[in-house]
Amino acid sequence: MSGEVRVYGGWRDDLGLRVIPSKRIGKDVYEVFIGPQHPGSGHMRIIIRVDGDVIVEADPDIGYVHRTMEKLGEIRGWIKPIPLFERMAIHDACNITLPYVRAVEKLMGVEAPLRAKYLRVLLCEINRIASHLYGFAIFSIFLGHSTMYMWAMGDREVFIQLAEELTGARLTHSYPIPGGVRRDIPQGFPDMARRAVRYMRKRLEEYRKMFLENPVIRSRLEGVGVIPKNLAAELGLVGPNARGSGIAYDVRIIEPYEVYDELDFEVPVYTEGDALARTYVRVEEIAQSLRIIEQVVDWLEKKPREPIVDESIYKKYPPLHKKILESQGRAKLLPWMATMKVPAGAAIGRGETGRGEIIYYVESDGGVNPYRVRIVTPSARNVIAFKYALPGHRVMDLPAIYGSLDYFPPEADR
Amino acid sequence: MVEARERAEGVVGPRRYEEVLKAARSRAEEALRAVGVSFSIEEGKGFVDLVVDVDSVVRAAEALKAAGFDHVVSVTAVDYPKRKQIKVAYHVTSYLDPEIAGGIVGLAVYLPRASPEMPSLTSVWVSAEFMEREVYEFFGVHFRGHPDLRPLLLVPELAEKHPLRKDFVVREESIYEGVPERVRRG
Amino acid sequence: MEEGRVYLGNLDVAAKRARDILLGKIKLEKVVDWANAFSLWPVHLTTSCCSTEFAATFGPRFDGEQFGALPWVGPRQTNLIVIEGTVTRKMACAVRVTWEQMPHPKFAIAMGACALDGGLFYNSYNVVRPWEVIPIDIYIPGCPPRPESVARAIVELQRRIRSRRVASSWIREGWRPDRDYVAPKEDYCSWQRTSSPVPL
Amino acid sequence: MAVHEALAAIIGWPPIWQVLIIGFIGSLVVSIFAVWFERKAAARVQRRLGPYWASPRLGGLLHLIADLARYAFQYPIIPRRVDVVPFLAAPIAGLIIALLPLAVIPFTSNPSYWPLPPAAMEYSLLIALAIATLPPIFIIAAGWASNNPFAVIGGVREAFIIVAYELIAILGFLGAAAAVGSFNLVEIVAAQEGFKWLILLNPIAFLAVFIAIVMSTSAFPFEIPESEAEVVAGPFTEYSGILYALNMGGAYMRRFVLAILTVLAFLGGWQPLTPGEGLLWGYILPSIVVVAKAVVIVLAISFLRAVYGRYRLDQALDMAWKILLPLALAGIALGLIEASIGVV
Amino acid sequence: MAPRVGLRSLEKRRTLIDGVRSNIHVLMLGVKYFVNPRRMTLVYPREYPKLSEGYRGFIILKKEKCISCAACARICPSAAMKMIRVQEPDPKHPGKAKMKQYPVINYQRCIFCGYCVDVCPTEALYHVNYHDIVYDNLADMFWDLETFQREPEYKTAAEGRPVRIVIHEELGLVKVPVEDKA
Repeated sequence: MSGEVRVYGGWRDDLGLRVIPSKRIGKDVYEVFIGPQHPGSGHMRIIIRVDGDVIVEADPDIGYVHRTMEKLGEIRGWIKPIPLFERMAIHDACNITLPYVRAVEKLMGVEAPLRAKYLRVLLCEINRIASHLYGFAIFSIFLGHSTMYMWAMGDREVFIQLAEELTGARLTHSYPIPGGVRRDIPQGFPDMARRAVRYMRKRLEEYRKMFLENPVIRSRLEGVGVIPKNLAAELGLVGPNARGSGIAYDVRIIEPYEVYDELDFEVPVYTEGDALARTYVRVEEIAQSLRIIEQVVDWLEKKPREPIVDESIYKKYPPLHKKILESQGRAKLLPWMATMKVPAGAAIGRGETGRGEIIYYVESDGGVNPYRVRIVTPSARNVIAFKYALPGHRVMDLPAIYGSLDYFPPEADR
Repeated sequence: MVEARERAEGVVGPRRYEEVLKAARSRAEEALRAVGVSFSIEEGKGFVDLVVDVDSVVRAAEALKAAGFDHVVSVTAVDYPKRKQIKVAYHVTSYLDPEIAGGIVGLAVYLPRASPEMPSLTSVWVSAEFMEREVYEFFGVHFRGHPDLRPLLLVPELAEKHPLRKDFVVREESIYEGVPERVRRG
Repeated sequence: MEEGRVYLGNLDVAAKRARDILLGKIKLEKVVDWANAFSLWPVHLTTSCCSTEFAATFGPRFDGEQFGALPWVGPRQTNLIVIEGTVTRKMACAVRVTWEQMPHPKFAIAMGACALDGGLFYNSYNVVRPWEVIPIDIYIPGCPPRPESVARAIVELQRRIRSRRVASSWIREGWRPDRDYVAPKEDYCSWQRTSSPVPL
Repeated sequence: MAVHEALAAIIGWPPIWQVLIIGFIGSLVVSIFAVWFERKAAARVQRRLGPYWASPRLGGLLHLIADLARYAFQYPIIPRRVDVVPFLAAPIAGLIIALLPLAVIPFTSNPSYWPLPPAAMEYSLLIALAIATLPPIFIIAAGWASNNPFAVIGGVREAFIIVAYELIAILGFLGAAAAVGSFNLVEIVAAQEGFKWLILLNPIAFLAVFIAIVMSTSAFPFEIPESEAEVVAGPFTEYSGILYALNMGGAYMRRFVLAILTVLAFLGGWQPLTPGEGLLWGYILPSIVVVAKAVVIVLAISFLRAVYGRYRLDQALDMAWKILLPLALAGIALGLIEASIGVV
Repeated sequence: MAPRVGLRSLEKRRTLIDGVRSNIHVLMLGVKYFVNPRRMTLVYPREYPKLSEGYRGFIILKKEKCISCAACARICPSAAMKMIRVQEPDPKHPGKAKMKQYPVINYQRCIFCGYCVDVCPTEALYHVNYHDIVYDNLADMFWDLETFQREPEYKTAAEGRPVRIVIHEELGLVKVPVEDKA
């Protein structure tokens, strides 16, 4: 198919720029740019080759939010990259930074105290629920259901309020530090958390009626974007996209980090593999995270308030820092942490974020800065699904599949 | 009843991760020995790297794929200017085989830093396609046989500079510079 | 051209005369400013991760629509662009083209530390300062800023439009007296995307 | 006194009163109220406040005036690659044609204020339906003239939607006409005397007509031509300023006109009020009753935005052909059975 | 007690009656919320949320406590905290000036992560618990030493009533007016 490429409707904008909205490539095959400024594409551009209404080939053109995380990770020392890597997906802050901190702890041979581990799991589960609700909100805007966007955003504010009481910031807590966490739970936190959990359980029932059972939404999702089990395994999809296609894989079960092996919860796995199955996996995961939060809050309430920083750091605390840790529950940092050295070696830290498994390959040459930080985020591994799941569907299915994959470009572009 | 269903589905219970890693490592070593590929081992915390040389990497990859490692978790490239080498490691694991599900094994290759080039493994693992494009634009490693080797994240003129190499220096601001004049006078 | 035929003659001249009569004699300036202040519709351009807080601003708790701001679809129908976070080298072209496509009078809010001076990515090779790409009215510090900060920015922008008559001055003089127009130093859209070579 | 009579004569003249006053000014006010209700009802269902700060006491009604004024004073961009004449003509013509069905709809049983001669009144329902099918052509023209791929896709989708809902709307109205046995709207209204409204007697036909109206003016479950997620703003992507306001206003005005037609056919037009003599009792009050009922239908359609997502194009067409068409035919059958039994 | 994998599957094809029933469910739910919306909206300029004491808002310096150790400038992830050298009268022998260095903050880059407040050995930096301050030019955001010690002028407190947000089991978020006009 060499054929001459006739440019259809190309124009020289007043910027003097040759902007081509769509190129005619074949006999009746057009290349349409669903560009970065498009309600159906978020911060990326999908170039789809369309034959009539059916997508023949999709080429995701990402990199619009590439903020050079790996290069900056190599010049900022060991503590400063924690807020840096958190900016990849700020509504899932604890799950994104915890694997990096655990990789550094593996290299340093430091172990966080048990209370700090429970606090980390608490914030990770709150962020998982907030991340799923954010995914629901964007997904329902793609399907045109603005009420579900507002309900999901509203209920997400309840969990952001919890995180704000616990850490002092809405989204970007940078809560874990190598060796522990930065704050302990305030006074009225346990029953506030239980109220939030009971409220969310009632709301999940109304979500099912308004969104999952809604005839319009159900007809848009059933049988759309089907990814069979072996294709999902071949493509290496992660998180709810894999568990929606029948792959029983969750890092909290494979490598139970922190205290996940002491908690009682289930990982939902559906076998259909279509957009509806992925959505149901996320709804079930919200319900399971609520169970985890209840168990963690009960444990934290019973146990005494031990220091939330590792023994090797707590020994070096001057009396002022110890007093603040008791009174305000705030763990102070020590000045040598800005330029601390980590013994040489290479480690892989893994964690289960809301969107799937994130992996940090951290290599240190014993210096002040990490020698190499390689980050593979869940959305970076889900991008390939656009190229192999989209062809064959209609153009109107693009938002349904894009939303069901819960793809977040800043996290994919790193 | 739940346990029965788990076994039926062959789902990995929460065993200690070390056992899973040991099982994956032994499975990979047997696969490579069966194919007759010589490899050396590089230990890492939470994973293990099997270093092979360039021309036998495709055979090793097919052996690992047959042994049950069905997808690539990350194509990790590290630049060693002192040893004039670039290490490209394919960290692979398995979804469908419950014994080794989750255990990360790395298939590593050392390439000369001047003109790094190696055969693309996209034919063996489809999931490596986008990551190989990324390593191509950040490190300049040319993958022979890759279906469409184009820059993935960067603007074309930046992609030629291969930013993640150690000689592309990004300067860190010191704690005294960048203060405007009216503030410095205090 | 005699005085009498000016209405029949050139369309532009007639439009200018009508504009002078409308804006000059009849006090429509206040109406124009009031209308632009209370219907600032932000265009749907998410530049980076501050869009999470921008979405929370238009959620039910900090309802952005109470100020009349309704995130709308295309650049042609909106008059506010909110730069939500980092603008990378690739995204700068999209921001510039969207800004060019929006009809006058249009306003811009830079949201988040990344949009002010690069925030955490101040020395990254792929990050551009948005105030080099388009003229910006209100800056919001914070990473990400709280939804009240975004609501406070919308309220400040509304008061600025009504007190400094920005919208009507834009229509009368065709440019913004308070903000010198920023011409792009370098053309951010010079790079051309290489399309995938896989033939059909 | 002469001025008074002249004024009454002018207002009393059906085309002026129906097309200009009810049509243009009335539907403009109803459209603004419908958009305000749509945003406020959606805000209430979504547990938030909705437009508020422009006029706190009025609940934010002035926000709509602000939007209209902003669009009026915005700098209309006419892109270079656009075919200028149809680009400018399409929205304006679409708006005018949308109001034309009002010229043939009777608002009173008092023959002196009928818009058409009695002989032509026999087919007023058919004439009104015929004119009501014209506006979508101008939406397609708007999409085609703006030479933007999203606009073209939006315009072609509008063409698909017309094919689906046209037939169902006509069959639905025929269901009402079959029950009464004549195409004369005045007789249809007269036959619904004493709350024997056709919505109660022939609900199937009313449901078919209601869904057809929702489909024709792309209200929520079927907002496919201007669906944001795929085609940016459908046929109106390239329009800005007052042209965009005309386009969006046109959709709401068409909904108001079709609602008036439904009121006459199914909700007993000016029923509780029997029009007497003179301008006030014979013409103005009955038309106010009709407009009031039409506003209720328009607000009901606006409420759907708060609870529904958006159907895919082929699902909407399947639903139209596989579910609504049999429904409309059943409506006609029910109408004929009622006519034979003599219920009406 | 350990985590397990739960296999589930969606119910099968739905009949037309299910379609009609779920339509009615959706409309009833919509009308239920239309009648009683249980709003959670903050009418912003009139009510503003009074955040908890631990909230990480703007950062203020207590100059007398600062021992100019530059730990905060070193640990700042976005290089927003810079050190400037200031001539100061020497307390030990009067009449002679001594060079002392103090931190100044650049709110264009500050990400409010609170590392500087946590690393300061003498608690010289502290958080104010409000955050919504906007600027209309870039120069004002680089605070010099004087403005760094004054708490920024909080316009919202002057215009509105403070409100505390409480999580409620039934309504989600509830606004509780705070009596004292702090």
